[in-house]
Amino acid sequence: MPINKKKTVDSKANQISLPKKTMLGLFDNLLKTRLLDERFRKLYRQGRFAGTYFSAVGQEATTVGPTYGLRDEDIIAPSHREIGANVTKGVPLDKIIAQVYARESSPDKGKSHPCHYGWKAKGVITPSSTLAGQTVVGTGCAMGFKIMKKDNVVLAFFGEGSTSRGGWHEALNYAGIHNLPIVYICQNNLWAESVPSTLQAGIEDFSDRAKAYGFPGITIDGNNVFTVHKTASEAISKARKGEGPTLIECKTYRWYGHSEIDPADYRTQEELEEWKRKDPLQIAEKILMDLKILTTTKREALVEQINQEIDEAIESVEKDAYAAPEEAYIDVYSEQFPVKRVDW
Amino acid sequence: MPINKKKTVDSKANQISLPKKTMLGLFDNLLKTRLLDERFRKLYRQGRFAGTYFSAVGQEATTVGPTYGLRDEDIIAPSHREIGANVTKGVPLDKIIAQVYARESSPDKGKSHPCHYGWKAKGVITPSSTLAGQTVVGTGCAMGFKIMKKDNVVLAFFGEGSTSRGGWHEALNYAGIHNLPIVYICQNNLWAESVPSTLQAGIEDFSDRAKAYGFPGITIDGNNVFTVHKTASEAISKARKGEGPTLIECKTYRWYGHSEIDPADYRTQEELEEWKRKDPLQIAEKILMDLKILTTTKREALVEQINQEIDEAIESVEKDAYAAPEEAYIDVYSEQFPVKRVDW
Amino acid sequence: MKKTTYIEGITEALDEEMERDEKVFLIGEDIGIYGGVFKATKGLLDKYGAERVIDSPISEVYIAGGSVGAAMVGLKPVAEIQFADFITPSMDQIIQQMAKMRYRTGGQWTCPMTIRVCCGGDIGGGLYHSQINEQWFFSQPGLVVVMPATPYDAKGLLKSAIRGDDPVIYFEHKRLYRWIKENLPEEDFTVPIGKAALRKEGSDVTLVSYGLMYHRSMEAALALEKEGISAEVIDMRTILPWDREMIFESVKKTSKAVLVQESSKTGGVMAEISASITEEVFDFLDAPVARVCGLDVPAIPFAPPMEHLFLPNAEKISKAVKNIIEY
Amino acid sequence: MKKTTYIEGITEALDEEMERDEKVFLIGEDIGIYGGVFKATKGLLDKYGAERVIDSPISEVYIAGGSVGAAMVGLKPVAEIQFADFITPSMDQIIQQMAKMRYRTGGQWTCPMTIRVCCGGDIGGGLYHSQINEQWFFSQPGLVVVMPATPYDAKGLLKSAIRGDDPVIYFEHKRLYRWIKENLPEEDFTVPIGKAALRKEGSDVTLVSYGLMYHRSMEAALALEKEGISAEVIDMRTILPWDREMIFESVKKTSKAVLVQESSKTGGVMAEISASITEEVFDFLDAPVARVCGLDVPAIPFAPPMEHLFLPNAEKISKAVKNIIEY
Ligand SMILES: Cc1ncc(C[n+]2csc(CCOP(=O)(O)OP(=O)(O)O)c2C)c(N)n1
Ligand SMILES: Cc1ncc(C[n+]2csc(CCOP(=O)(O)OP(=O)(O)O)c2C)c(N)n1
Ligand SMILES: [Mg+2]
Ligand SMILES: [Mg+2]
Repeated sequence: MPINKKKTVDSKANQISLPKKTMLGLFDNLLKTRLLDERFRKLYRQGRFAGTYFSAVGQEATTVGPTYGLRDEDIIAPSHREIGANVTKGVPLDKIIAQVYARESSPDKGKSHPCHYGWKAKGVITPSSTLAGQTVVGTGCAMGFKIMKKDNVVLAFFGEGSTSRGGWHEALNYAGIHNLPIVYICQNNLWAESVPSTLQAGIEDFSDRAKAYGFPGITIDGNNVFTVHKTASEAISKARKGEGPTLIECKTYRWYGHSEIDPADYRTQEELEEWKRKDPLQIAEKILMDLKILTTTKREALVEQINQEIDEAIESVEKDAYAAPEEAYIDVYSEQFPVKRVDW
Repeated sequence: MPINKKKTVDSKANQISLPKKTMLGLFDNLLKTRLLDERFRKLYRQGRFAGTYFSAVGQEATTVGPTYGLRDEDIIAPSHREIGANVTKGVPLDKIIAQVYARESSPDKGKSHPCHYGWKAKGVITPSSTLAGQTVVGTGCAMGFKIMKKDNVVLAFFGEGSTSRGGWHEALNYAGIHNLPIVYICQNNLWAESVPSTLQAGIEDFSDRAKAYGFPGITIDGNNVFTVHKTASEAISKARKGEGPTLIECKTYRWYGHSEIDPADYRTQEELEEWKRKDPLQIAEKILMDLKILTTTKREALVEQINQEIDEAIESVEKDAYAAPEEAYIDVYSEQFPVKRVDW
Repeated sequence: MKKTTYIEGITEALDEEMERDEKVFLIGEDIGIYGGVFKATKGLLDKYGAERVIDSPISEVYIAGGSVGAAMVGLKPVAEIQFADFITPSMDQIIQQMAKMRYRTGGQWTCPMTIRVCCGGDIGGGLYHSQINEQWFFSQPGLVVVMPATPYDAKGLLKSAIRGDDPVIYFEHKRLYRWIKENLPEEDFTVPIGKAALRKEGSDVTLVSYGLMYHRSMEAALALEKEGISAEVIDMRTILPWDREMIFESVKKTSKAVLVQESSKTGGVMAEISASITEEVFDFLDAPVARVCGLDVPAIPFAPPMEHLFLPNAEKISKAVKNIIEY
Repeated sequence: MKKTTYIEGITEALDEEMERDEKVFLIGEDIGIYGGVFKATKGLLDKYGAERVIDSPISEVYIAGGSVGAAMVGLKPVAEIQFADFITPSMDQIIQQMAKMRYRTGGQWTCPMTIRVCCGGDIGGGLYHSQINEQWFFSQPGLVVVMPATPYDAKGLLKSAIRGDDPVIYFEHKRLYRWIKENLPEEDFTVPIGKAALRKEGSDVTLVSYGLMYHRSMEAALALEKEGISAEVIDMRTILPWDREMIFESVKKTSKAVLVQESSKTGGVMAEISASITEEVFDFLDAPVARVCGLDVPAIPFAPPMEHLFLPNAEKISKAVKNIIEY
């Protein structure tokens, strides 16, 4: 089995030139994602919602970076760790929170599962739990855009573990043949639940998978939101122009367990500490402060403002009820085929 | 869509040094495969057996070459065009013919489908029709050998079209992680039924697919049986020593339709003619004659002898009957669970 | 009116719907230049171009799942699975995406698409070219499942499937492709999904079936007629959601039912029809509901004598009818 | 004797069989260092090493199909599918390879392997962590399908599955993992495949079920007892091939049957049991066979009120029993 030597991907972010507004916008979404995610973890521990919770803390730059600047009509094909894509795409906080709380006010009416966020108005597909499932469906959306000659794009997100799935292969292969307008973002956080990336593939860089499909694969530092944004934006405009797909592997790390019930004791404390030192939020903050775009005061104000938004949204969602049980019969089919109800 | 420029793979066979016995053995199997295959086509047109027939004429070197020299315990994981692997692995002619005729004397008792040859005594898996199905199962056989610490190997055969399947990806990915004792032979005959290889993948050389799995991929001239044998043998001994899998892409061509009912009018006459000039049998013959290993007389004698063997085998198989209808109830389960018979 | 085969009915439906609605497109293996392995899509590539008649790679996962995505952004995909035997790799996308899209998204996203599945035996296809597997989809709420038995229904049901807002698995029986011809109206028509067809009235027993088995049932009914047994023959056409009313009404009248199914007996569609008849019209039954089905073996074996033993036919159906008539 | 949970029964069976037969190995996601997401394989990596306890990549096609290959060359694979919801990608390998290997090769190659499938609802798992989908396998001859309801059976059936010569789909219900404890014998034992368990004798009605629903049925039976209704309770244990005799004998005695199933009603296993009861013991029936099943919606919704509505429970079962008792 080949050893996955942790190749350090140099962050050249200081050289990355992005408009000030973009940099602040990215930071804002990064911060919002972090604060909301940590809040969810706390709420879960307090037993305020049922089920489970998948934190993305530590790897937010991989979802915030590519999503920032997309159009409403562009599609996000997510998996289970894409809270950052939802925040950045502009899904309202109360929709995101209602989803986790499975309330009637959730876009899915409480039918799915926490962290399976989605909102059609902003082009985010409510995912299934089947890994890489939305990679296949998202590729189909891109095929649709191509057939309709629309210049929308699709961003498909997945972990490195999900690239072992057959459907993933079929989707990327198809996109390669037809030069579809899609960008594939692999969040390589080194682990798939308890399974290390060395047991997912005999390669070190998952971007090498693209070589099988005839389109570019790039490996980047996934913890620098500016690098991620820049790389993804270039791929997105290529895709929008009909020049085909790109696979971008973002090297990153999740700080907490796979879900909140996972103590994550399959990995070492050193590994965790090493990655915590590469906190995407702090990296972004430092760059902005160095560039004098951000000050501590401004940051504090931002934190306060976001927390207040979160407080208000939670308060409102917690007042919402679960859907009535009979909601179970709704949306099975179109109105043409109502479901027979059981009398019990 | 990338154009599949037909890269000519130079045949360096004249420089290939192989023992004389090996060269003659390869030629013998190549010839036998060709004669049997052309005979089957004729028998099919005469309506002597039911169903259909998949000819491999034109691409026999891709199956004869790798199989020659294997042990009985080594496994062949075939698809539908591997008559050459069966002949070369030593499956008796009457077993092969009985399979096509679906007689009771067929190893599968007439249950499967013509060209789904297999015989356990020689390690050939009777295939399903689901493309790349045996690639997955064959990889599992290799996993089994590794677990049992046996130094047997597996040869998995498939067309370029079959590499688009998800299961194919999962199998090769697994083999790459665990360095399994398996060699994957891709018979790239440019077409999958009517679909050109340019619509199967955005790459020209299907051996590039191996880059996604971390083991070597090689593209060779699939019409020179000596090149194929040499390349495959090296990969096989590597695999046997526990040094992991190889993907070998053999560029080749099928002369006739996908099956006997296909007029193959989706391709040009020129393309066909070009490839007929690269007839694997003639290439081998010329090399052997140049090397003075073969003479026309010897060849004639060989043809006669093989034809006689074929005649005898056909005569004997044609006397065999179909299995009784009640054979349908057999081999559903082990004896523990007999199938309830219907009274009709 | 013109004489049309079942497969021509399919081709015409595809052609007319593609003409009518530019959102309709086709994807599948060998459907383009080859026109489909059975020629169901013949001529459509020339007429509509490669963007709307897509020769897919050998990727049944993508054919199903990619179509789901295209449907979500506003197209009307008609995907083809070349043989029902090869739908197993699509199960993930059909069950977890296609059938559940509307439900799991709270009705935000829908999945108006059709998968044409070429299926069935009695053509010497052997283990891997004779399967149907309709029972898997029948047990998945969210899917619509149809199987026409006639050219008229082949055309009309396919049109309804394409025009509808729900995901449809459309089984087409390859034994029927060129077997029967029927006069079809020149003008546009559809066949409603969810409605069975009462093909023959009768008073002694109700025969329920679909696809090829409808024809075997009708053959049996005609033979029984000569022996003085009057069989009512229902062709279900839609398998899910099925026409409960027509079947129950018929059984109320005849008090006896024989259900005929090509696939293996255990766990098949007719188990549900039988169980439901028992549940709903038990008091009307004069004899146990009988089933005539394919054998409980892994699939249809290739060699002709075994295939013959596997498949229900008129004779076996008649025998079952007489058994319960004499009950 | 020692108090053992259902999941401990599974772990013990795996451990003892691995100890007994070095041909037994495990493959699945997170089964190694993590010991399985529910800890069913805890400790086994340490004890048997990474060659026999294989942490697989996220490759459900390979987990099933690779195991088929390993079985063919002489091993005894025990594969794990982490959630039944994720068995859809394995369908191709299960249906086309595993179930048909013996048949299509004329008995040359066999496939002695087990797939453990963690399944079921009532744990707040939502649409994609509550499925079972047992009906697909039930309708595929060549497969053996079991679902234990008790720790004793969990252990004994898994041992039989591993020791047998047939391919087995072993459903383990996650709601039962830690709910019930039972005293298990210290010595080696197995539970025969194909035999149901008569859990409670009764004279008024027969309750048939398996898995979690067996417990709901027993709860109903105990409650009904207090109201003077005597229910016989059968736990099927093996779903395919099922114990026809025990069920028919019981119905002959009680003349009434209520069949309970967690999965959606239409096309489920209980449709077959109902149809078969009608076919075989019609004359003994005093009322229509009734089914109490999951709702006909795409899967179990997440929010608690909807999950509650979806699932059969003791109350709903009792109501159905009273309905047919009063028939
Ligand atoms: C098809 C499928 N198999 C297994 C699972 C169970 N599962 C959920 S998340 C996960 C690990 C995913 O790893 P990766 O793709 O790397 O994403 P990450 O969780 O690391 O973000 C697994 C195995 C699933 N949801 N779907
Ligand atoms: C899963 C699956 N899908 C479709 C088919 C139908 N089919 C049989 S052979 C074939 C083409 C195979 O092409 P390739 O793999 O290149 O092999 P070749 O026939 O060229 O040798 C197709 C599509 C099948 N047998 N299995
Ligand atoms: Mg990961
Ligand atoms: Mg080919």
